[in-house]
Amino acid sequence: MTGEQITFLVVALFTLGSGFMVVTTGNLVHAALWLVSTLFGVAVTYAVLDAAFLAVVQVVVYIGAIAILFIFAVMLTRKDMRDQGPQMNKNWWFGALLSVSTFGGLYFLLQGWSGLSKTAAAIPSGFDAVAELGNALVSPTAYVLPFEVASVLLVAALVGAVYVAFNRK
Amino acid sequence: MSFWNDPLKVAADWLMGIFTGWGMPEIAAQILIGFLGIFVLIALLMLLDIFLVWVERKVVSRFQDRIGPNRVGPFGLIQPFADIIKLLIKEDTTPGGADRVVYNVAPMLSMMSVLILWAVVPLAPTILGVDLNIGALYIIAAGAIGTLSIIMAGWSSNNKFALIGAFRQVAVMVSFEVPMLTMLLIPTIFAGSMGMSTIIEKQNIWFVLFSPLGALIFLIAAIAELGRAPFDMAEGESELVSGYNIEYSGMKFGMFYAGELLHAFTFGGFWSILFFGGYRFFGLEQVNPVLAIAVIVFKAFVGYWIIMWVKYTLLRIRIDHMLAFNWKFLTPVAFTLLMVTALMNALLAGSPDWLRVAVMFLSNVVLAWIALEIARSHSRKEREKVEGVKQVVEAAHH
Amino acid sequence: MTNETLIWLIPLPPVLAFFLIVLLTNKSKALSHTIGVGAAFLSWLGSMVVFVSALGVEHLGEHPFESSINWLPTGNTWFRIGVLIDPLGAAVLFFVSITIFMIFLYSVGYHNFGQPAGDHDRAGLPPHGATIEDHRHKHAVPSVEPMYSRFFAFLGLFAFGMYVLVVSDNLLTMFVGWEIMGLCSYLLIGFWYGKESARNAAIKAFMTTRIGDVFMLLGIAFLYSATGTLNFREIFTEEKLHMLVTTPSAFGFSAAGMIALLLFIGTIGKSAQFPLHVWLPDAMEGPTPVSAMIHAATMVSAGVYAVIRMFPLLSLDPKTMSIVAFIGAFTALFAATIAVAQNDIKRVLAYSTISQLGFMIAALGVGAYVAAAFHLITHAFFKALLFLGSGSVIHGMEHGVLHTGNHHVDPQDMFNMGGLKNKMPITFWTFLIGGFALSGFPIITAGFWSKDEILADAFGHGHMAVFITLAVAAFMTAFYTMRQITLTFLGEPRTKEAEHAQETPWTMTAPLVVLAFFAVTYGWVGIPEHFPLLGGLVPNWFHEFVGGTLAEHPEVLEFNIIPLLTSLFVALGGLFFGWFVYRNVNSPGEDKLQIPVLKNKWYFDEAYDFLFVKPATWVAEILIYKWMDKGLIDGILHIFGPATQGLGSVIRNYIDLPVINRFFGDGSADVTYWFGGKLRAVQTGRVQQYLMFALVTFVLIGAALFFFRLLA
Amino acid sequence: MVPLSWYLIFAAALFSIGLFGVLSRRNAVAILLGIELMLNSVNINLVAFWRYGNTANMMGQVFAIIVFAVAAAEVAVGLALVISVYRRRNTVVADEIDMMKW
Repeated sequence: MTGEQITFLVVALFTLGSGFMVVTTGNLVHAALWLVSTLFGVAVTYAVLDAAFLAVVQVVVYIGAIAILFIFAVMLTRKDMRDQGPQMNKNWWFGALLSVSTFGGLYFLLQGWSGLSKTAAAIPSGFDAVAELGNALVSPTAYVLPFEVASVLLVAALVGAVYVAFNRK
Repeated sequence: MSFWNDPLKVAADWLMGIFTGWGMPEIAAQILIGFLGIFVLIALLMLLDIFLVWVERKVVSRFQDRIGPNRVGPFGLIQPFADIIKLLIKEDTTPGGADRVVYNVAPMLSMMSVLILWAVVPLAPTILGVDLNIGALYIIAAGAIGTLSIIMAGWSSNNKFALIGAFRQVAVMVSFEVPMLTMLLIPTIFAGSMGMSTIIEKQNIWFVLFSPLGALIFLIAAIAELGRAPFDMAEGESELVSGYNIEYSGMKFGMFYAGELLHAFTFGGFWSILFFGGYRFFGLEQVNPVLAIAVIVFKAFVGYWIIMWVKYTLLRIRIDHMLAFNWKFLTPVAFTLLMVTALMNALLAGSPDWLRVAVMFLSNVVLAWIALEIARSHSRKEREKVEGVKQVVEAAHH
Repeated sequence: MTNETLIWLIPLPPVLAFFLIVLLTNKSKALSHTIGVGAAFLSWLGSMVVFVSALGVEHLGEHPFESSINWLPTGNTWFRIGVLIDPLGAAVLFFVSITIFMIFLYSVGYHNFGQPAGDHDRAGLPPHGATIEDHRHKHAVPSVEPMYSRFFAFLGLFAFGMYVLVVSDNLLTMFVGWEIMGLCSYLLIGFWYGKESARNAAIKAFMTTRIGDVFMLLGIAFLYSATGTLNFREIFTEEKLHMLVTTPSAFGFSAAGMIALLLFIGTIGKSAQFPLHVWLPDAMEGPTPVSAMIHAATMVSAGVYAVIRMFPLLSLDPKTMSIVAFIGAFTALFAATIAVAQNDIKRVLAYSTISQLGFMIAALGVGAYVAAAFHLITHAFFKALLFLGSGSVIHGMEHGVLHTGNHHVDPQDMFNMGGLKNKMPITFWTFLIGGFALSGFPIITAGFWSKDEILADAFGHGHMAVFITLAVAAFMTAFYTMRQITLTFLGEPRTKEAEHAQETPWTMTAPLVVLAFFAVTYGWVGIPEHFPLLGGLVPNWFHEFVGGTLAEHPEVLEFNIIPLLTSLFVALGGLFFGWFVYRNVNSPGEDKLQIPVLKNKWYFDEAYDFLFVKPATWVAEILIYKWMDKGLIDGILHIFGPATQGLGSVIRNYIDLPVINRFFGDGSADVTYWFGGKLRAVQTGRVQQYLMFALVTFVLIGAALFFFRLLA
Repeated sequence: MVPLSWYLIFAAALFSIGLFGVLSRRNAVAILLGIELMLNSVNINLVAFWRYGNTANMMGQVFAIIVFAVAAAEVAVGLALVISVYRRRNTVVADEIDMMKW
């Protein structure tokens, strides 16, 4: 049990716990806040995986924008500030069953896969992940096309969202 | 002598010696030293914060043609301590029906969002918390946490004014993050890195000369981030009785308040780092880290003073005007500026400095001029529209 | 910037100007002509830089400026396009850029920039003039061209085409430029599309040149299939040329000869050689700058330039050479004869252009490579000068017309002029210089040297027939030139309009002066060494320079007195007679040479009309349309109709309705309906349940697959 | 040293939790929350594979970023839909939004 493993376990448990709260807690604003903590845990996981850039972007995009958006949405879609009634639909047990079976299936498949126990090689010294990522994102030989497609998607989503949510007087 | 060249390292080694001398494992010792460093930094920041309260009150009183705190101690220097004590011994109320946990977490987050910023601030060539190679983004990330704290505070205190204030504030912050991030990219383009220390080292010529417009937009976005006047609609006393932190009392309110002041000061510091060469001042920083710290603190104070100046000079802007100003004016200008700058930088790569400065500066000026012209014509149209309506209404009245 | 990059950039400004004007600045006349002239200036500047640095290079012929890029993937290789400036290209670029720039400048004045808009001008018609009123008495002034901006846009595109043609290093891009010019000539000749005649002229020019172009394209295709490349320097290598000579082709020509011939037909079309010359005189319907553009600077020169380019290929087959020589010489004489009888000042120049081009072609035919290039350039200068001069004259006449207000007077008819010498001095002197250059006035004018060189070459290479024909043609050239000058400038004004003609603005006269300068001086760069007295005073730079283009340097002929005397005689004699005969001829009636056959251009238009146009119309109208389409094909179709209908009804009643509809159609519908009724309970409209169904299915299928894989 | 399997199982667990949320929450916004969780678990996998595979090959991080973009788009559109549905039908309960049925 090395330090890294302890760190990982702590982070993972924290993340999973808050994730569980997200899907179970009755108060939706709390759910959104728990989502924030889950995402924060994921960001920490990225940091543990030496993907500092992704970690920060995770914080910026998810916590800074998406979570806030959720809170807004939660507050915009209720008449008063209380959540009335149960938060689970009537066949939630089936959903639980399915998700557990999904996890079981995934776990089962993972067992069958070799290279599970492989461990990470040390990052070569002087390897600037951010610069590499930047080059990969814009160099035509690499992923400029997916990148552009994603940007187009964002624009389309922006316009669509504005159009859909626009309140015609 | 060696201590003065690299105080952090010397101190760290000394402590490391002591702790290991006590038979503490290496790792633990390092962690402990790290915590100590953080603790010291935060303590100093808090002291500075207390001082800032005094500065703020003095400056505002000057602006409003008053004397300001002048009873307690010389020039009222002890006044803030008195305030602190007052805040500490005040009753710590929690409104009924408030969401206790969130309600109590919010102020901490608010303070934290400011304090973690200082992890990436290089005080001197050798004195900086951590040299993230994504420092610029880190600023925005911390801002995101601040946003979160505000909405938490607003929602949890179960008060419609607080909620409205929080909504407005968050809307403003989320929107103004966009031009701010864009402007953070401009020093990044020049320095070729997001790391604060790299950005400073690359500033043989202050980046403000390369991109005055960028510096200006950054300042505006920063003020909006801070929620200070003219963008302080969130806590408009007359309309919202001080906005999201209305229900807070005692030291919790104090944390919001101090957090805001320190935030302003911090952004003054970032402004100086990104555009005014940070701790660099004609090789002064090479002489001695202390001088470097003095330089950057001075620059930060200048930035802070400018922010105060704006705050106490300008009037409050209506919320929709704020957002419209951001989305319809500031953000497009910022994007255009970013494109222009990137293009220029690519075109002028390798050309002599004076040429780059000249071309960049001119392009900035031209862009600003065009933007202002467009804005002016648009506002003229708006005004005509409004006046047309007014005349119609008056005609109806008569 | 290296010369290569610069050469790449030379054609760009005009085309940019074209798009800018068409898309953005169409509204503003000032902006448009600023952009247009500015673009022309830029190209001129670039060309000058290239030209000067080309002068500096030793043996430019062996290693010219060239650079090329991959363009089209052809199989596993690339078709490369690029730019090439060798001595010939440099020399041509020189005059092309200058003349184009001058013409752009000239157009500003020609279209009356700065004058008020016309009272009843309409787009597509020449401006009729406007009446302005100052201190309460109104008088007519020329009015600005309604489609001013468009004109500059077209000119820009035209210039682009020419530059492309000059700098390109392969036949394909050259052909592209060639065709761009074809289009622009169509647009510009038909610029005043309101005029019936202009429309017809435009179509005629387009069609006629198209005939040549088709053959040229054939030639290019043949060349490419034979050699696998279109790059000049790659074609003109020893083994390629040898291969071309040795491979036979149709009509007893070698492949080289055939290709050369086909390309040459393209030239016949483009530079209006017999028998495709008919379009050029009609092209006079366009505005005068266009005439100058087409007849001097660009299009016709392009034809000759193409032949000169392909000279190494051309010179391989004696048959082709003789054909070329014949056509050239014949055209020279033939056009000259027509020119004698024309009264329209611009038509005379048009025919003289045809005949001068004939000179060049003939020169090439006799193998006088340098002489042809030389005459091409000098001719470009003085012909541009003459056209712009004539434009200036017409413009001055229009002033007169506006003054008298009598719009029935044709300002282009030389018999309405006369005595303009004092009215428009600058125009007169420049025109005089141009005319003398055209008729080869000895020693001073450029035309003399080039024409003399052609004659000398013809004589030296022993083509007597060609020599004599050209000599006669040269005589007539001088004759009708002098006739023109006499009728236009000398004597007394024959009409009130001529009396009130006046000098044109500086934008029109300045180009005249510049071109006049070149029309005189340019000849001195090509004085043969062995010329008596003058020979060797100035080194025969041109021969050295342009001759360097060819692989083996063309030898310098030894001097011979006969061609010299001939050219002296024909030039001076022609000029004298021209003046003598016409010094006091005042009306077409008194003109002895108004012979109908000449007047009507040897009835070529009528002949073509009878031979080609009418039969084509007949075939289309009567044979194809009436008989074939209406009678035969429609008749057959009309039979199909009822038959199909009957068959269709049978199928419908006995197969479709009972079997298909009843059984298959309704049956399947019923089945589907029944199933739908049973199944629709599944569609609850609840997203989450859908997702659950999907997941269950997914899990089941996945499990099944996994399971069986384990079994297998 | 943490073996790869831990990350994968962690991601799988997070995914299942999100799935549960998607399947069994009543509130449409909460369903979107679940979707966020699932997307994040995918991202964890991507980054983990990048780190444990050849770090010089940036594909993992690149696609993680693209997933960010997709998530942002999805949230924007999804919430817009929820809000407009709320405006018209005055409910955000997924089961009550079932006009699209027989």
